[in-house]
Amino acid sequence: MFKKILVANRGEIAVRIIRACKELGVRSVAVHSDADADAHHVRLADEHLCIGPAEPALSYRNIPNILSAAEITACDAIHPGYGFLGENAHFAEVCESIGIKFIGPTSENIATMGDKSNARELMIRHGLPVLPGSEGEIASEHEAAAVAAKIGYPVIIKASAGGGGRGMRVVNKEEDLAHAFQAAKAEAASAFGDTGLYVERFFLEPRHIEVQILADERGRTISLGERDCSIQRRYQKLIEETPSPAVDDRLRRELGRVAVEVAQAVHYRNAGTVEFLLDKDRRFYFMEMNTRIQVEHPITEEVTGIDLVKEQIKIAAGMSLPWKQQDVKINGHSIECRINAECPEKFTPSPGRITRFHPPGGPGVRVDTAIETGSEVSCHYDSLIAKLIVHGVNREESLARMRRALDECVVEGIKTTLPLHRRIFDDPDFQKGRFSTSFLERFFAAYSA
Amino acid sequence: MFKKILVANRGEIAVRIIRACKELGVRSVAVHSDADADAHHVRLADEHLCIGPAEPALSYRNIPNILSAAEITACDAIHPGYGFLGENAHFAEVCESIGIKFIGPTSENIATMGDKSNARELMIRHGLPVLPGSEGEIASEHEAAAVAAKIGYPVIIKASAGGGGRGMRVVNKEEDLAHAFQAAKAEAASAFGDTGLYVERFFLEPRHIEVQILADERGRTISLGERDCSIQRRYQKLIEETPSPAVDDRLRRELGRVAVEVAQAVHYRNAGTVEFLLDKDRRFYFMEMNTRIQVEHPITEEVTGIDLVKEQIKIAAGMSLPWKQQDVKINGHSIECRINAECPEKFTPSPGRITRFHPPGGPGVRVDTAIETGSEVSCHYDSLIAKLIVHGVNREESLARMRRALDECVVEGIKTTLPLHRRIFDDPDFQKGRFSTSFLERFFAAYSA
Amino acid sequence: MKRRAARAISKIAKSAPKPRPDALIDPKVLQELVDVFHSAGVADLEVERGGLRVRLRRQEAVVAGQSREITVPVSEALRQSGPVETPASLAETEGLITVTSPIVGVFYRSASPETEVYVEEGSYVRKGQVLCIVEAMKLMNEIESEVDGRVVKILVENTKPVEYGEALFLIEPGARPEA
Amino acid sequence: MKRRAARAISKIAKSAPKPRPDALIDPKVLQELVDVFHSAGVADLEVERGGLRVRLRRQEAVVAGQSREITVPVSEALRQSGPVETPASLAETEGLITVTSPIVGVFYRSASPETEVYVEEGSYVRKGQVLCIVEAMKLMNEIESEVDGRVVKILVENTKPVEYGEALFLIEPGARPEA
Repeated sequence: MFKKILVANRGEIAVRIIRACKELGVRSVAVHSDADADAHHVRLADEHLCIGPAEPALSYRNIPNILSAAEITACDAIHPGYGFLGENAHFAEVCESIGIKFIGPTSENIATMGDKSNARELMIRHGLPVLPGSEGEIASEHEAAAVAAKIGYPVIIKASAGGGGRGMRVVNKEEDLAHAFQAAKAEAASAFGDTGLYVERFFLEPRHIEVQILADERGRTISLGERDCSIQRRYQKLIEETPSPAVDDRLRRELGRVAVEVAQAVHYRNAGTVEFLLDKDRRFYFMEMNTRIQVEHPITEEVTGIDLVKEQIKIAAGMSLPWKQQDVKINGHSIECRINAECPEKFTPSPGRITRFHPPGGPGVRVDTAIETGSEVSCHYDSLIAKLIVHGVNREESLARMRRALDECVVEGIKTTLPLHRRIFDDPDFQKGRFSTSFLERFFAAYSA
Repeated sequence: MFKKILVANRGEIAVRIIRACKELGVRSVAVHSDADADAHHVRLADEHLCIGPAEPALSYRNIPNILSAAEITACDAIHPGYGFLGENAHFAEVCESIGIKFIGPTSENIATMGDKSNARELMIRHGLPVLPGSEGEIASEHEAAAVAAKIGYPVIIKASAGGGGRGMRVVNKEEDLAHAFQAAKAEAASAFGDTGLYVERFFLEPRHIEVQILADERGRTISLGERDCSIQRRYQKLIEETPSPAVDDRLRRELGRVAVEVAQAVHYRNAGTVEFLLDKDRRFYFMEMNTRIQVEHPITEEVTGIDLVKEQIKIAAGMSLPWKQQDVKINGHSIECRINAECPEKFTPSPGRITRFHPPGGPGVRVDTAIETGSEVSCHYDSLIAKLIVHGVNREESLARMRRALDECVVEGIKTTLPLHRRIFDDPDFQKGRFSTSFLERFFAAYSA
Repeated sequence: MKRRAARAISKIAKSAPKPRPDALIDPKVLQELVDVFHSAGVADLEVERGGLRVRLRRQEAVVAGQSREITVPVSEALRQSGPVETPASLAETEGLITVTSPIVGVFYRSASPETEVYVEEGSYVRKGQVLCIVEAMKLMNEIESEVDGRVVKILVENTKPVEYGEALFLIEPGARPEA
Repeated sequence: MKRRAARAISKIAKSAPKPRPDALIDPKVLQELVDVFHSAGVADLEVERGGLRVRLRRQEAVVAGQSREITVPVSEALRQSGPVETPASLAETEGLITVTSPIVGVFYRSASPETEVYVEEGSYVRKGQVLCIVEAMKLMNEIESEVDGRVVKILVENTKPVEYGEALFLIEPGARPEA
């Protein structure tokens, strides 16, 4: 096992990783920006040091300072969390080259899966289900039109280097294609410095279903059930649950099998998430693989009883997975709400000082957060301030428990998405599990009507 | 299901009951003393009203005011929690007589089990294992000496109406018996107004093992595993865990079977706990039955996934238990630490204002509390301010998790038992699960040596 | 019965002594105000006179390490004495006596729907005279006046439920009918 | 590197200068108000007189929306500027310049163990002159002085690790060797 791990992140995920270190008896080093000198992750860690000013590019993304910090504190491993350097193949590679273990997949895994059209091609070669679309990148709008004619409208144009909805365009008919292609190209160029585009069939009312996998360094790979992340706004997830109301045992096994095949196709190591689109006829298609721990990992922990972050560390330290696939049992149902420091109607950030924070508690309630009363929410960073996670014997108990937890939760001094979450939990369609990725859009339309 | 439940308690257990009401969609009414006007249970409940001054006898034990409160708020049920009216047969009887459902066992159950020597006799009649001792109460020190000579020294003299260690005396040899008998009698008279005493064999280094049971109104009775409550100081439990390190599957089945027989012997209804003494040779003896929800109930909830307080309410509302004995599965391991507002060395109460409270969080951590930053801990009430509960895949993970949670937990402004808990978790014998009810005594002796 | 103990806000007019010409306010004067403020057990004090305005507000904040010094004993005492609402503090400043309910129950102004009310606003009462009934568990509990005086205000409507400590009447003690 | 960013406590000179006639308020008067305020244990104090209004509010009062106004700007500014330790605040009050580490690494006072140190306490330096090396990832980063002046204090021991923003030197700007 490692002696000391540097946690190259901040906020709730840094706290989460430090907790895992403590439970494993491994020392932890927090790094922080000037703005985070009093942050919770800094107080929790065994050691800490400042790595730069508030701007993420100069601190939490500052590879030289982070590696120096690891060196002078004699860390033998680095956990990148999500965001910042979470999926940075170069960073993983540098860590590998100087003998500091990067707790995550190989730099090659990250690079392969980071290039979306490349990953897609690879899946096709392995005979795995991908969305109908172009084979690799498309060079021109003419090529795009040919692909679209073959797979049928509507189609979606995506940036190969894409993420977070940027560089994406939905096209409903041929005459709109040329303009959309150019727009997506320009956006991709400015957002990612990479104009590579590809085309896929666009589905109405799909679900976003993702499967958590774990693979040890010997290649043993298991799936840990799915997460339904369909409640999202502009590709930002707001509520996640597991099991999905749309997935039965048979489909779960099938999803799990394919997710493991995806991982094995690239000799994947450590924790990862395979994202699928599930259409109305319960057919599913590979979308992409996230090569990091995800924000919503706790719901999988709740229903499997497996501590994913500790497993990441144990795998990176060379330990074998102690479970076979048949040992993984899904127990009950879990939901996560992401509480963001945002105006609940317009999603504009709401930084400031939290004058009162009262987290919910009691049975089946877990809170992952780095805030407390008096914390300052900085405009420099992500607006996620707390994750409320509940676990119940079934979806009904989970829903009632989350409704209760949302009512108990008090955040004063800034605006948060709490009121929005409460309203969603009152929605009959949501309660019945009838929703797709377009749920929130319709929800807002109905609410403002 | 009930329409509205009056919660006749305060502190964390009142909050716990209100949470259960919320998850069941039942309205809740908090009652409170003058001193608790701003208490957390008052803020959480749907309605609330003041029932008397700070002194418990005039408010939380004030039966007329509580029943009036139930009447004017149109409650159809009352949950008494633990302490106060939690095991008051008279109160349960009055509730029954005026048509307000008492959420708990029948008044007869409470009365039968409340008389310890009576309960013991009953168990003997049913052929259940009790501690070797007198049959019923003993009238004189001569009778006590005769019993002691038969069962062998050391023996313990106990008050029939006893609890909390009062009216108890351990006697090692015959010449000490007369004096101990008179002392126990005087103590029982002043503490309980009842001089009934009985004599039992006294065991060195026993474990306190109790079994949670649930019985519905049709009499279906199931056991939900044991709790090891051996870490106690003068009969006040400090740390509880389940499963017990001293109980294997076979012993667990045996304990569960006997606990169910005990309950059925008195036609027990609702939730209850059968307490056993487990000796070094793994023989167990019935001690008493607690006819209420217990402080340490959460650890059973964690490993079974069953919400005991919601089950209490559902049973009282006439619903059948949805589980058979074989449906009850014990999942992983759970520990509870009772954080008291007390000086950790001398256990003297430490009332005052809590200037900062930072509860632990993250995976496998549950906090049951009614305090927050700014809360006032009153000298009028119990010193329990928070229960930290952890759940892990096994005892090893549970221990590491609790150690981590204890480190994270911050209570400023008053003294608490947190430092003591941290020290106990560092103790090698405790870590190995090697302890008995005399653990803490020896621990303190070693510590102060 | 949804009911929150309201924070008493009382306005006190005190003749502030003349300040030194060079000072904004004489610290001694301010200290006196603070003392009055504390002993008054109010949440907010505002004094304005001749262009000088002073406002004091009770600390409600919770700051680590500071709260003990800040906590004002008076507010604690008030809280101990029950859910004091505006009438109670009025009573304090104007010398009125508040009759509170000693039990939880239903407030009745008369012995039965057919009989006359015990008292009206303006009624003169004698010590020991019944003011109302609070019914609890089918028992009619007569609430008596503890003083001779005049009923200034009846604070609860007939047949409404009352909690422990709830203010029922304001009595002006010692008042007698004019001869 | 076990290192807590100490809260900078800058000492404000107690000898308040005589107020200029155009001053907003006599500092002594204000100080008196503040003293009374602190010992009063109230949350809020407002004094208005002749067009001058002074309002004092306790820091960290946990009231939604108010905290920003209460926060004392100095401590806020200090926090923003990084883990400033006592030397930095000394610098503020005494006109010294603090040279901080722009990177994370190991502090060396000389180019190699064999060579002489770049500067000593008391050394006069020119703008652009190398003060030390901070080694990061095997790279030697020379840290230069941004001003002409005198090295008043060297704050870190040779070969010790330093974090970003850590104070390395105190320089008295403009100081020149006597002719």
